[in-house]
Amino acid sequence: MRTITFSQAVNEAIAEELRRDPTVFLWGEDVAEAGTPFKVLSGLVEEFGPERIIDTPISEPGFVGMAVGAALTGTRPIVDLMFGDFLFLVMDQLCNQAAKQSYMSGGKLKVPMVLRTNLGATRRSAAQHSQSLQALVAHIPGLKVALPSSPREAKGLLKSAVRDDNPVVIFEDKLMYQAKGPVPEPEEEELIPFGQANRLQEGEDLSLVATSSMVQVAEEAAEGLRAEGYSADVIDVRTLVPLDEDTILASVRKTGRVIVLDEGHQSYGATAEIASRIADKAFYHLDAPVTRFGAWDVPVPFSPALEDQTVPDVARTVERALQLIRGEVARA
Amino acid sequence: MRTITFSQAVNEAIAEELRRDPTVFLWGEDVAEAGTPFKVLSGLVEEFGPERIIDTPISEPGFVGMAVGAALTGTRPIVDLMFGDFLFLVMDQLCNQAAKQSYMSGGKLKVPMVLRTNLGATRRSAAQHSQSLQALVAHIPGLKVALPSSPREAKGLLKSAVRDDNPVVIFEDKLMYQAKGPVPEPEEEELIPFGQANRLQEGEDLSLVATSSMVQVAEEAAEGLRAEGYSADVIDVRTLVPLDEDTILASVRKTGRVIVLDEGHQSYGATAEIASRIADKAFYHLDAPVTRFGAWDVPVPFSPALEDQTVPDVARTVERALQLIRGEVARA
Amino acid sequence: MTARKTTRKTTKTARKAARKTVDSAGRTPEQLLEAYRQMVRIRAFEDNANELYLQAKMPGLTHMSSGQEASAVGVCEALDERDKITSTHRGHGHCVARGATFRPMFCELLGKEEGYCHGKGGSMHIADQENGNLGANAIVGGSTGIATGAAFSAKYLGTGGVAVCFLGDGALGQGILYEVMNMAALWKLPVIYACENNQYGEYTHIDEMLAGNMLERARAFGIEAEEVDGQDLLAVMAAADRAVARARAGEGATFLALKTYRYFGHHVGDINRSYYRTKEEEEHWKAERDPIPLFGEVLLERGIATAEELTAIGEAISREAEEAVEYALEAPYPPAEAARDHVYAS
Amino acid sequence: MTARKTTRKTTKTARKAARKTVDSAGRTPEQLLEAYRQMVRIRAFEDNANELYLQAKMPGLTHMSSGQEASAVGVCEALDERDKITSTHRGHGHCVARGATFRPMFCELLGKEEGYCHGKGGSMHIADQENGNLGANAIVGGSTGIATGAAFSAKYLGTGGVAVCFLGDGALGQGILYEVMNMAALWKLPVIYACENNQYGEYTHIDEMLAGNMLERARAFGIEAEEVDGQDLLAVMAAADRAVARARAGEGATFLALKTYRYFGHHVGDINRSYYRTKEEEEHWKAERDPIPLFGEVLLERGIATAEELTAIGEAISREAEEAVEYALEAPYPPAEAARDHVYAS
Ligand SMILES: Cc1ncc(C[n+]2csc(CCOP(=O)(O)OP(=O)(O)O)c2C)c(N)n1
Ligand SMILES: Cc1ncc(C[n+]2csc(CCOP(=O)(O)OP(=O)(O)O)c2C)c(N)n1
Ligand SMILES: [Mg+2]
Ligand SMILES: [Mg+2]
Repeated sequence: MRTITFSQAVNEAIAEELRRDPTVFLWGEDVAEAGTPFKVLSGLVEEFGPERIIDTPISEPGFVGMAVGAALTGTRPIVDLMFGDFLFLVMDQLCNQAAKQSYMSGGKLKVPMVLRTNLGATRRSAAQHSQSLQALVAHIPGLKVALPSSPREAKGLLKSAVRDDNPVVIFEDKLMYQAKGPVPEPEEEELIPFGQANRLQEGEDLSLVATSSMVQVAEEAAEGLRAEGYSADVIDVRTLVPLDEDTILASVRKTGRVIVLDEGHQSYGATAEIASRIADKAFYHLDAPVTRFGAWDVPVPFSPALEDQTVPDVARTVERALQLIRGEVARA
Repeated sequence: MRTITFSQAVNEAIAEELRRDPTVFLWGEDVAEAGTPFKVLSGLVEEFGPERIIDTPISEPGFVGMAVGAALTGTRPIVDLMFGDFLFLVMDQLCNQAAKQSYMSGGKLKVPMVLRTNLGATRRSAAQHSQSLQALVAHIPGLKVALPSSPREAKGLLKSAVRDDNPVVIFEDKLMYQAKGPVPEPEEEELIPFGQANRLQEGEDLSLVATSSMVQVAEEAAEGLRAEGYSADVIDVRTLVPLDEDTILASVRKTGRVIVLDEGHQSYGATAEIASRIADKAFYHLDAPVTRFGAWDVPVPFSPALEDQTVPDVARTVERALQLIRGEVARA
Repeated sequence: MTARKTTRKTTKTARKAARKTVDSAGRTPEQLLEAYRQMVRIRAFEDNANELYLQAKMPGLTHMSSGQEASAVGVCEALDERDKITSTHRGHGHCVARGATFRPMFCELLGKEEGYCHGKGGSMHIADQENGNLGANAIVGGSTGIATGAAFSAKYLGTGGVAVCFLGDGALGQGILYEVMNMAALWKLPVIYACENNQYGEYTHIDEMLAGNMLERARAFGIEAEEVDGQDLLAVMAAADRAVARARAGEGATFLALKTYRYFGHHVGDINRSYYRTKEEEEHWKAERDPIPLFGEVLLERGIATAEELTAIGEAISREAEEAVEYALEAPYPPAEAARDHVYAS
Repeated sequence: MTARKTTRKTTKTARKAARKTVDSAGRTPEQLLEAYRQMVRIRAFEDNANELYLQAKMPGLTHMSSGQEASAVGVCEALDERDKITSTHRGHGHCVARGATFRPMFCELLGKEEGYCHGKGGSMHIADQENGNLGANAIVGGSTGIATGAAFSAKYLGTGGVAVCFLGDGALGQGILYEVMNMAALWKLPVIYACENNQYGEYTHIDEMLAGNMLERARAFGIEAEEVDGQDLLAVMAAADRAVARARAGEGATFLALKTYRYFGHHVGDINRSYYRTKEEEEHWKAERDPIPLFGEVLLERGIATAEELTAIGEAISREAEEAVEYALEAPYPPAEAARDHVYAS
């Protein structure tokens, strides 16, 4: 397999879907000539023209609402939301409108749209440009939520998203855009299905269940554990909705110990759902309490002296994993 | 103690705070002469005049944003958001602005505002007027989140909210507005502090931990259990943020079994946070898996034939409680 | 309702107003008669819905559009099968005007399986995909994006279709309207903002909610804007024809300010209204500005129908509505398990 | 920056433009000189911030306001200590103009403990509560509500204060602006929307983003609107004086469209700009329309300062800025535990 960047993988996925289906188009702010501030979409307007790669005004609620209307009437919009933090601006159109059309109409309407946005702190972008808000949309029935963890995942999940007949929110990790990884050749089309978690490493002592940016942390933590003589299952959740409970539970039933990692704020975040399902459904298999690592419950601080510690990291994950494995967790 | 309705209790709380502090004012849609569609605010404009009880246009993002600005500059706005579902419209102003001002300014700014809104289904109001969205705001650091479960709670928590220097979102249960309950006389001012859960019943066999509308379900379920010879702790969470972990954990460590109830959608909802904290921190005390009951993960359906079942109820709570107590939970 | 009122003597002013109106662009007598029937259907639908509520047979609340028939019908008569509409919480009129039938509408209002949305939507979310009605919306302003997006895809796909966004005057408070009007103007989208200015948002008069000028707002966003007497069916139809022609010709969006009035309260439970509007005002609109008798007069004067024929229309539609109500009351609810379906399209 | 450019020979057209400007409402020579200094301070601040970025000494990104000094200073010079401003992502200029000093500003940009926000905000959230700056905002349009609310509380509390909302032309795409302008007009709030129309939002020209007419938009919402040459300090000051007077007199809100230009890219990393604007255009604005030399000419002509004095001002401010940068580079970071503080006010 060739090696390309996450950013290229996203670009390819969109280009391939635009070529395949003329009803697919894309809009957002500075997506055409500028190719987004992250340059993820560079080149697309040259191939597909400004009728299909469309620069909008700075009107997130408006163009998300319009995407819902377009999706209801025969097209398949991909919406580029420049920062995940701007989700707050579009929640009404996304959650009151897009998410509910199928249900409220008794199945007569559908909204095949993709909202591409991002997550991730540690870029010194401060509180309004660093949030990881996947838990919010995952809470709303009618939306699907995908979180690619590598270039290959980014391509395969995005292509599936475009073909899904439901509104899908896909979060890309901004920190990963330049990361490289193996991706199948364009000829070998790969659609990664929703609702199937991906086991990246196999182990016996502990399960590490992670999303997006935290998959990398989990993988490195697993390596750290190997150095201590332990092995871990590493599971990439891939989609929060639908959630592949089975794969996660099977792993935990095997290992008896688990850490769940996600870059959103910890409280009322994605780790809570996964952890509480495990605690309920794998209760009799657990040898230690289920640990969650989310971001601190603080707005993301700007200062380099403050920011990094607010996000889960490898060292603390390894440390906690060892405590769990060695039975060193205090019994309150 | 006299007995008044939930609606009267809210009205009294606001009137008392308006009388006490001239910097407090209230705005929202149809709050003045109309006293809101629920008539909760009737009479206030007559006493306090249209300068302090202010009808706004139908501009939720606008008037929430303006409340942030007003709160930053010496007043203490109470904002009336007619339906909890409209939270989606104001998330940016609430979560990107109000919630983060204190932190982003390094403590130099504060936003003493209250957003009063509601929750609750089973009113045949369909998918856009029935949601219980407390988990969303609870996920955002910088916001406090209160959920009164009775007239007395409604008054005492609201008064505390008005005096808090932070943005507080308070969810009233629309179904409860006409419910009556004991409330201290106006002379005996009662402020219910945030972050202190309330144990309503004491028992040995099980803990029922509930929010808002579900507190009533928990209380009735506890009665149902008494009929079967079992007793339950019933805990009203009161505030999701700050969350009184200690009271909840103490109860579960005693009983060893727990059901967590909340009317928001179950997945990625409030029950997940509470349940996963219990599963982690009371792990060695649990005799059975932590059960969560939230609303189904479906938009709220209109039809009377469909709606009620989507919300947790007493019968299913009792049934599950008995399974937990009798050790009849299947071991997967 | 209906036929009785139609044949009732309207006042001189009203009659004169009706005569003065712009003529309808080449519509046949039968088309005009059908437009009349549509208005009567709406009135009949609302009267029955109100009755159902008063008899506690209807779950939840609903918002009557009685008095606003001419805007719904006048606009929808300008459309064809390529076109889409989006509607509001006060949406029964739009639904009927766009071609929906009584049975599945009443079934929907009662939460029955045979409703347009299998009972899942109810009054505030009634949609009729086959007739191009993308649905009522319980969020004020919530469908402005949807309609504008539907206009985008009509243009993108080259269907020649037009999208109409019905909205109330209160929706002018919602910022999203300006965002999408801006894009509609920039991209010359075939969309019509049909603003039913019934002068109130819930219990508040528009003067307390709207600064500046409604028409100027649209114009400042590059949108053609026109004020129309919303009680005059022919005037509405003519303005809608112009707007549709502009849209189909690729000339872009139009904002129609249709001045009208709702006869009932904001919703069926809004009975005591004197604190926000006078009985006299209500009476004035009902007596002088009722779109159904106003248009009935036109039909009589033009010899398109006799008074007896109009009466017969009213009676036939009344019976039809009552029959549909009976049907809907008897119709089965969806099975409880249906609550799990349709969260996702598959 | 600075003094050198000030004494540089400006072209004839520019000189003429400067002479033609409206006179400032009774400001003393010293006040005018101070306004000049403020513009030079902004330029010096931005040049140093850019340098810090280029030397990889600054964390994150930042948006330079060089070229836009006259709008920031002209507006803020019309204010007094009762007044508040809200700022944008391009907010250093507003912050300086409102009275902030270099050291805590640079400290904030570098994430240091002594920064205005103890390092938690950074460039995009710099606030200076003591000088009435409620803060920059990283959400386009995000402070429109805040400023309007601040105007509300000034009126409610009877402080006599005014609130200024700085916003970019791109913020006209955000619906919330129209919601709050409507309320500002309805309630006659003492607020000024100071729109710095630098003609681009990121990498897109305003013509692709804005249909209709900016001034008409404000007017259609009942807001007084005025177009102003944003490179002409005296013109901005005069327009701001009028707007402040209206606001203090209880006559309501004003929208100022301040036409201006940003010299640098959208942010410090936006180096290759030719795909969205020409070098010639950039050169034109820098050579012909630079607000600092334009106003320097006025001071010279009026005999308020000599060329040497202006040069000295520039040099003194340069030194001051460089000293502050040195200070900030050496200043300590906040302790790691500080990340837990200030989530809630107590
Ligand atoms: C976003 C939002 N805010 C508030 C409401 C509550 N509400 C329902 S209808 C209505 C008034 C709408 O007025 P208008 O648009 O003029 O329509 P009308 O009822 O007059 O037909 C309000 C405030 C709502 N449904 N959605
Ligand atoms: C709601 C929102 N959308 C998009 C952005 C990304 N963004 C930052 S600045 C900017 C352009 C703003 O243009 P303008 O308001 O004209 O200000 P200028 O940068 O020209 O000073 C954009 C799109 C943002 N910060 N917030
Ligand atoms: Mg209205
Ligand atoms: Mg700009």
